[in-house]
This record gives sequence, C-alpha cells and structure tokens, in this order.
Amino acid sequence: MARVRVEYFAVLRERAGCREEELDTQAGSARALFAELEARHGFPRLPSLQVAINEEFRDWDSPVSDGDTIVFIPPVAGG
Amino acid sequence: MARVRVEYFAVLRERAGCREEELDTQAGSARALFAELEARHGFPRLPSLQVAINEEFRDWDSPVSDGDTIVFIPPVAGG
Amino acid sequence: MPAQFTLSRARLDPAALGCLLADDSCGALVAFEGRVRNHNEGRPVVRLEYEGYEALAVKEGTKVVNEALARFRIEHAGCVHRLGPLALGEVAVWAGVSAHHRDEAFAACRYIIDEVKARVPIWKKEFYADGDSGWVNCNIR
Amino acid sequence: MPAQFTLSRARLDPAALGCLLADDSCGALVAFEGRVRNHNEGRPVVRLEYEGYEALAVKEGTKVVNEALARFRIEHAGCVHRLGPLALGEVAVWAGVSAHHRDEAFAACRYIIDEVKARVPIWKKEFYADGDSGWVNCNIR
Repeated sequence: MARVRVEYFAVLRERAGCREEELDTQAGSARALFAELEARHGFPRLPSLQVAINEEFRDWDSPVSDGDTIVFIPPVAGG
Repeated sequence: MARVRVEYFAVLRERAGCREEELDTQAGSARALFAELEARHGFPRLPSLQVAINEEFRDWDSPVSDGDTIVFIPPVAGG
Repeated sequence: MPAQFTLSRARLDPAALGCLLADDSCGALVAFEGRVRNHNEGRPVVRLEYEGYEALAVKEGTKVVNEALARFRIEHAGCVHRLGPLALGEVAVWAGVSAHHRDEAFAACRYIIDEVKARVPIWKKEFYADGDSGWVNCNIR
Repeated sequence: MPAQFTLSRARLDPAALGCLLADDSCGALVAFEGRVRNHNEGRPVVRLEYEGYEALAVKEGTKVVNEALARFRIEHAGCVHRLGPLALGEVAVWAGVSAHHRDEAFAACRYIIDEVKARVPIWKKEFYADGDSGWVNCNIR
C-alpha cells in the first residue's frame, strides 16, 4: 500500500472536480493507478495520455511508491 | 547619337567621382555604353553587373535611346 | 538571456524579449509570435485560457531550448509561454533566436516552437462564440 | 500594412512594424531582423553604410513581397531596409509575415529576406577596425 498525491490538469481536473488528491493505492504501476482513478472519476477517453512521476515523464509501467506525486498528462496544446 | 543620363552607385560612384552624368553616346546597346564608360572611368572588374534602364532591370543587349536614364548595378549586398 | 524558458501570467513584450537576444556578434534574429486567433477549425473563438503543469513545463521547455542551442549554430535562444486567460490577438507564445547567420536562426526558431507545442505540458481551452468551450486536442473518442 | 517594402534613414522599430501585421485572424507572426555585426569574414567591423538605388529598390522589394503574398498562404507581409550610416547592433533590415499557420509564415519570411538580399539594389560598405573599408561582394578580380 502506497500513499501518493495525484495532481489534475485541464480536462482531467474538470472531470475529477479537484486540482489534487491524496490517496492510498495498491496499484503496481502508473497504468494500474490510472485505471483505478479513471473508474472512480469517469475520465474521458483521450486521444493520448502521458504520465509524470515526481516532475519527470515516465513509462506507464513505472511503479508508484509511497510519497510520489503523479500527474496524468492529456494531449498538450501550447502555442 | 543619343543623349542619356547615367547614375552611379556604390563602388562605381566612387570610381566615377560623381553621382550622375549626362552624355552623348553612339553606343548601340547598354553593353557598348558600359564599355565606353568603363574605359573612361577605369571601373573595376566586378564579380557580376546588371543594368537598369528607366528604373527597370534590362538585358545587356537593350538599346539605349535619347532621354534614357541608365544605371549599372554592382553586386547587391542588402541585409 | 537569464532564463531560457519561462511562463508568464502577464502580457508578453516581444520587443523587450528580442532585446535579451541582441548581441553585436549576431547578424540575424528570428522571432516567432503565436497569437490568439478568432477562429479554430472553422469555429469562431472569443477567448482562450491556458493551463500548465508549471514545474514540468519549465523543465521540458528549458530542455527544448537547450536542445536548440546544442543542435544549431546559434548564439542565444529563448521562449516564453503565457498562462491564464487571453484575449483575441494577444501573444500566447514567443520564441526568439539570434545567430551569426540566418539559416541557423530560422531552423532553430522553428525547432523550438514545434517542440514546445508538442512536448511542453500546457493545455488550451477555447471559448466559442456560441457559448460552448473545449480543451483543444482532448476531443473525447 | 500600407506599403509592403520601404526604405528608411531612421532607426527601425520592430515592435511597431510587427503591429502593422497583426490581425485577429492570424495565429502566427514570424519576423526576421538583420543586424549590423561586429565582424564579417573574420574582419572586425566598426560601422556600415548602406546605399540604395531607391526608385528601383522600392520597385523590386515590393515585387518580392508581392511574390511572397502570392506563393504562400499568408495574410500580411512587409519589409523595411535602412539606408545611410549604421552603428553596430542596429537593425539593417526587417521582414515580417503573419499567417493563419506557422508553416507558411516561416517559409514566406525566409523567401522575402533571401530574395531581398539577392535582388534589391542596395549596397553595403563596411568600415573595418584597421581603418580600411570596402563594398561587400564587390571585390575586384
């Protein structure tokens, strides 16, 4: 069991209804954690999605550990 | 015999020692007129040269006519 | 140029930003301004809002600018992106490059704006004339 | 943009020039500034002088800008070239293009500056640190 902080931006922030949340998870990877939250918040299916752990882009198979800050990154649209 | 005005710029202006001159010429073409003036002013050999008659780029074989304004254009170097 | 990639909630001043790149050894300066358009994919747009994951955006944007400095023969480069609400015509992103020669300045400026748009975690919400709104590129499938 | 190509004996103001291209329909503005460098082909340069065959320069420069407007999907374009004496770091030439999309803005801006440099009858005299001077591209053979 890991206690992590998840921050939400843009369309995911609006769907989650919050900017961030702390939660306990048994997810073994970023992918599993997203699946857990997707079901809970009813996230939309996006054309693409990336994940960052502790301010670094990471692979979806990366483990999530106690104290991590996780951000799911919808398709970017700067400029 | 045609009376023409020749304007000089940049390196040709410096060599001719004047910005413009009026002259009578029997030159049958812009090329022949340049040869005449080149000999008189001792113009340098340039990597390239164009000619304009009455504010239009023209062919070296173009005739020069009474009242024409002729400009010999050394290699340009804007910017 | 003190910082190579920054975020700003205040209006951008392209002239002042260009000055940061000036240098007597540089013959060429190329600058790109991305402005808020009054339309997108055929829909009239009335305003925009940009949101960023700021810590990672600055990291990734700085990486992009440093890549440009390493890949091209340029002297200085920088990029600034707005966050928050923007009106039509406002400058949303500015990228500028100075170099000894223009070839490299054009190529590097293009590289920076392309990579920033593709990689930096910033999102754009468009507000349309009909009252609707939406996050760009996030169309639900 | 009232005139598409002009000559100026006064300092250029790139910010003001960029504003002339602004338009709420245009998402992209690309601007090029050519500045007086402190060196050329290894020789220290202290100042420059530009001379132009003004009537033909304006004609040919306007033709270049109109070609860009015809060849690329752009909205506005303009170019201004300085004449007379210039100090180090001053802007000798400015070219700017606005468009709906950046691809076309970059390509058109590049086209304008390349063609202006190659075709417009303007000449540059460089004054070197050693007291010598010379007309660029006019090396005697």
